[in-house]
Amino acid sequence: MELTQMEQEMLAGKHGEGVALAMKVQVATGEAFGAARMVPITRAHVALSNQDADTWFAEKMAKAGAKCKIAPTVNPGFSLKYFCGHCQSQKAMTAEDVDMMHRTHNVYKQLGAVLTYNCTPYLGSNIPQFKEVIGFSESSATPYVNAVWGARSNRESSLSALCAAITGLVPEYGLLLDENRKGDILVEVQADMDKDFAYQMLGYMGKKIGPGIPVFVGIAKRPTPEALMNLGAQLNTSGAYGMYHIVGVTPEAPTLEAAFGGKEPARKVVITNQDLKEIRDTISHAPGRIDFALFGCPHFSINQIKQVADIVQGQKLAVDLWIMTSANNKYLAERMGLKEILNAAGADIVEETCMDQPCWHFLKGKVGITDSPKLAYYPKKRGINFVIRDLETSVQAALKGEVE
Amino acid sequence: MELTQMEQEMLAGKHGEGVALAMKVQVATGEAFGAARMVPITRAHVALSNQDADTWFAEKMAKAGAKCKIAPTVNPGFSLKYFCGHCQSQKAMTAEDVDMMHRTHNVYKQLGAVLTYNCTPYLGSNIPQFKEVIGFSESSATPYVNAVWGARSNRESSLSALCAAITGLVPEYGLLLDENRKGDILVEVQADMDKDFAYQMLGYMGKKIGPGIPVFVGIAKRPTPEALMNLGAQLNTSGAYGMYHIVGVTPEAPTLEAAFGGKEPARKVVITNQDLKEIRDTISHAPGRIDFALFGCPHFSINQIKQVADIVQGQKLAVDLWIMTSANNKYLAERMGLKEILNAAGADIVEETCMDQPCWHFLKGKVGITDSPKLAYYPKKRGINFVIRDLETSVQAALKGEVE
Amino acid sequence: MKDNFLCHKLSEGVVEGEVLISQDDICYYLVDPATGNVIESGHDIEGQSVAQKILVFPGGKGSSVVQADGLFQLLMKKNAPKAMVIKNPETVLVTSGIIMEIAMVDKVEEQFYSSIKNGDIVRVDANNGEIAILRRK
Amino acid sequence: MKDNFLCHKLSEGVVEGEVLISQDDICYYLVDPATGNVIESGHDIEGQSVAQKILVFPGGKGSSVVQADGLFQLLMKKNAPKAMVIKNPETVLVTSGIIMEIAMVDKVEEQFYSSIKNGDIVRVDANNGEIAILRRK
Ligand code: F3S
Ligand code: F3S
Repeated sequence: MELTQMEQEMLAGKHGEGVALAMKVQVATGEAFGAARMVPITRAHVALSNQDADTWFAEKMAKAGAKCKIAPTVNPGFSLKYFCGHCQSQKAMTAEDVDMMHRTHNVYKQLGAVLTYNCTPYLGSNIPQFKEVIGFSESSATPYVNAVWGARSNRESSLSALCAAITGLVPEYGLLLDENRKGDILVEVQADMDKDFAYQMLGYMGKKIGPGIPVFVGIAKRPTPEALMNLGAQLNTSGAYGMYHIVGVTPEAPTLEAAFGGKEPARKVVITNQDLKEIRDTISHAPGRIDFALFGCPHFSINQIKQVADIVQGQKLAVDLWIMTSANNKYLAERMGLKEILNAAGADIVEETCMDQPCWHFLKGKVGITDSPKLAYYPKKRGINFVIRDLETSVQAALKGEVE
Repeated sequence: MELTQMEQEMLAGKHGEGVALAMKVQVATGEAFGAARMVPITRAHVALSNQDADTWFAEKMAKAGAKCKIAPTVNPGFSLKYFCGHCQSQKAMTAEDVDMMHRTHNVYKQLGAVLTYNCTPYLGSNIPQFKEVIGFSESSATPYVNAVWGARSNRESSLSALCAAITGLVPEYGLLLDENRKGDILVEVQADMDKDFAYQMLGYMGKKIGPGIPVFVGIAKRPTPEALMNLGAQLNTSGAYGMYHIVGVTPEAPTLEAAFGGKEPARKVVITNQDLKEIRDTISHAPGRIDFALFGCPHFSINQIKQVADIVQGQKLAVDLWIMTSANNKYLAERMGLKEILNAAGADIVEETCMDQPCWHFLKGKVGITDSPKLAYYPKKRGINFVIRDLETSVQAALKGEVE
Repeated sequence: MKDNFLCHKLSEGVVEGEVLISQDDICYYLVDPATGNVIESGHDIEGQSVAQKILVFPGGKGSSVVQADGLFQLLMKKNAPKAMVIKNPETVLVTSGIIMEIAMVDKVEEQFYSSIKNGDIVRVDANNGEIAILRRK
Repeated sequence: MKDNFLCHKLSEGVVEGEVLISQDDICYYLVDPATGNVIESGHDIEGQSVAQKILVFPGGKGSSVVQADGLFQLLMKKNAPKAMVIKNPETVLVTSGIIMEIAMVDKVEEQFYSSIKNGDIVRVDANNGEIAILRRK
């Protein structure tokens, strides 16, 4: 890689040890991918996880004196305020769990991050412009910023995104270069994409779609932001995708030709209603009685919160129901009267919390219902199983305590 | 105009009086502009003003039973929470002023709006996709959503945007049609656009630029979101613009040819450093002693709040300094430790408040400093005058109590 | 001299009144509701009243909010113009006119502009797309 | 039979160890840190341990967060693979490897894949872009 004078100085430690460490990682990455140079970024999102690797690395950086040159937004850990008052959860958490969240908070504050604790920055707090070069981690975020906003980001890890925030640079390779943003796989969607939930299932077809950049055709109606959030989140649960095209919708795919950059598709895949139904049944726990409902992986939008409130209004839930979202959406829901409706039904809004956190350990051994395969995927490890259904069916199930 | 069966029924009152009234306004508007049909929208922003016309019309709608089909985000009035505790402001406000804000809040809640009370939805709470058809009011918002996001919105008034939110439709004319989005005026920017403030002044050149769609060339570096916010806000203070292009930056202007759609520019304008300096001196109050500083018209971003905090950190302000922003940015500033820094210096963050509201009447007869010509423009009427300088100079002036 | 001119309806209404011409765009917020006087400093009709006039001007300017509110305030005080004859229609001004039921037209025959002066009495029939000069000053 | 193969360095390191081949993409979060055993149900090496192996697989999958954390947990328990030989490098896996100092290569000569089986002992020299089969099972 060719480095500028300034970049060489950064690597050599003239701007502090933290910057040097970040540069070292980024130069090695650039060399692994054959990047010719480093380029400046104007935004970053760090998918902090409040888990060991991440906090270890952030503390290593902070100790080395690093400060973010580009203040990144960050993912959620769990809300100390919300969970430390709830005795079920409190009993299931260890002192280390609570301490870890404090450590995470303190180190990211010290590094100068924008402490959004939200995993859908691409819907609100951190939205790039067309062709803006950025460093985004968080699996649902990179496809969204690339495909929907037309920005340029590689699929950074939380660690490499933190390096980018610190140096203000990224190695130029992969999705930063126009020629690597063209489609590889033609995905003909014959399934009815009438609900946002259909995009959860479409996204979960990673095994059938295979590696490369998918180009979706056959999607007649512009998908909602929530549908596109679902698509990106699940694509990266079932595989690893930093980019896709939807012909006629995403800005780099006005036509099929533009999406493929004139190339022939390397592969063609057809997705039918049957495929979507089969994948749902494969990944879903068997229907029957449920113990709770959990939504918001990725974090629910205010529209989704309203959808749930509209369904439960004036009724009583048979089981607990939680919606994870940003602090701002919780605030808006309160002001708009939605929180009152939800609380009256026995549901609650949980701010700034990820489902893959120790605060949910109290659900161990239980069966929940959710609309998100990603939400269902990780907690298996902790012995929490989920029936997967569309949002409306899930909420109805929570009203009854069971699902067919 | 040709209306569908459904639209005719809406107009005829079959979906309630509120919908019928909204349709009547929209059809008349469509006919005034030669629209062929109505088209559905997927987002709306209502620039509620907490002023008579607006609240009168919203209440008229609510009384007629209207509900928003597309829940719009809304502009700020003033924060009852913030100002009703501050005796200076309280003394200057009348009971009617306070009552008006309650009325505004209640009617928009009843209509089903997303109560964001923020005038920069295009930076966070309500961001359209490329080519999404939407109904946005708020003068700084329409150029931003059209130019920067490549969405399709006419420059709605708060009243017509509310109609659009209620019907879920807009008449198709003007900027909704590709052929009307092409540039008219070539604006060659020879001035140094090195600070976000330069875009305030560039935007204020409306008289020189004249009516039409400006195409800016000569802007080398991608402007920040704050710069583009400034540009749009001031373009609509000095004139009426729903769209612009910046060649090489905005998505519909990859090249000069694309920006003009192959046409010749109807007019050419050159903007120099001298122009920007002259306009500043024309609109600015004479330098000297100042009584206060006020920022956030449009609402400040978290980055701008951080810029101010970085300047005042560890110092004491000679005069009051307020920053207007969203409740969410205030929350983030608090969590990030920026609010503490600002408060220690004697500055404060005011949430969900517009500068053109009665809560500021206590400043009557005083001279302030600000970075925004729009902020300075309207309060003249209330006998509040402003020196206009770039942000850093303004904050430094607030530290000293005067400006050269 | 020609007295009748074709034009295009923006907002319905049929009214008669006295002409007031402005070469500058207008922001109704900088018009005093109590008098109808333009208070924007440097405006070419600064100090003159738009109340009950047939206001002939290029178009609107200023934030969408204040434009509608300004017009509404004038209307409440009965100091709004009777009709607006404009050149550059845009949504903010036009929808405000429609909602507040003030006659408004554009696309007037070019000759109209050289035929009128302040104080002339004209009749604007937006519904039929006609302006007639009734009396010259 | 050929024993030496060219490859391309992703993350530096020179190590020897036993081959474990997976045809499926791997998410390290669904690998038990205490044993190195893959616990993802339906995965083609479910129940087998990646600990101290030269792990040959197509690429990573799963959220960027959990990929890095999973690998870190394995590393802390000394149950991480010694090296990763992959086909589809992506940033998440590669930067995790670099930061955690685990040797990683891609672009191995195609013949390599038909020459090896589970249990073979190989030497991965990422620095010089070489893999050698030292002992076949
Ligand atoms: S970060 Fe968000 S996307 Fe799911 S795994 Fe955690 S809630
Ligand atoms: S709405 Fe916002 S842009 Fe200024 S005039 Fe009010 S603060």
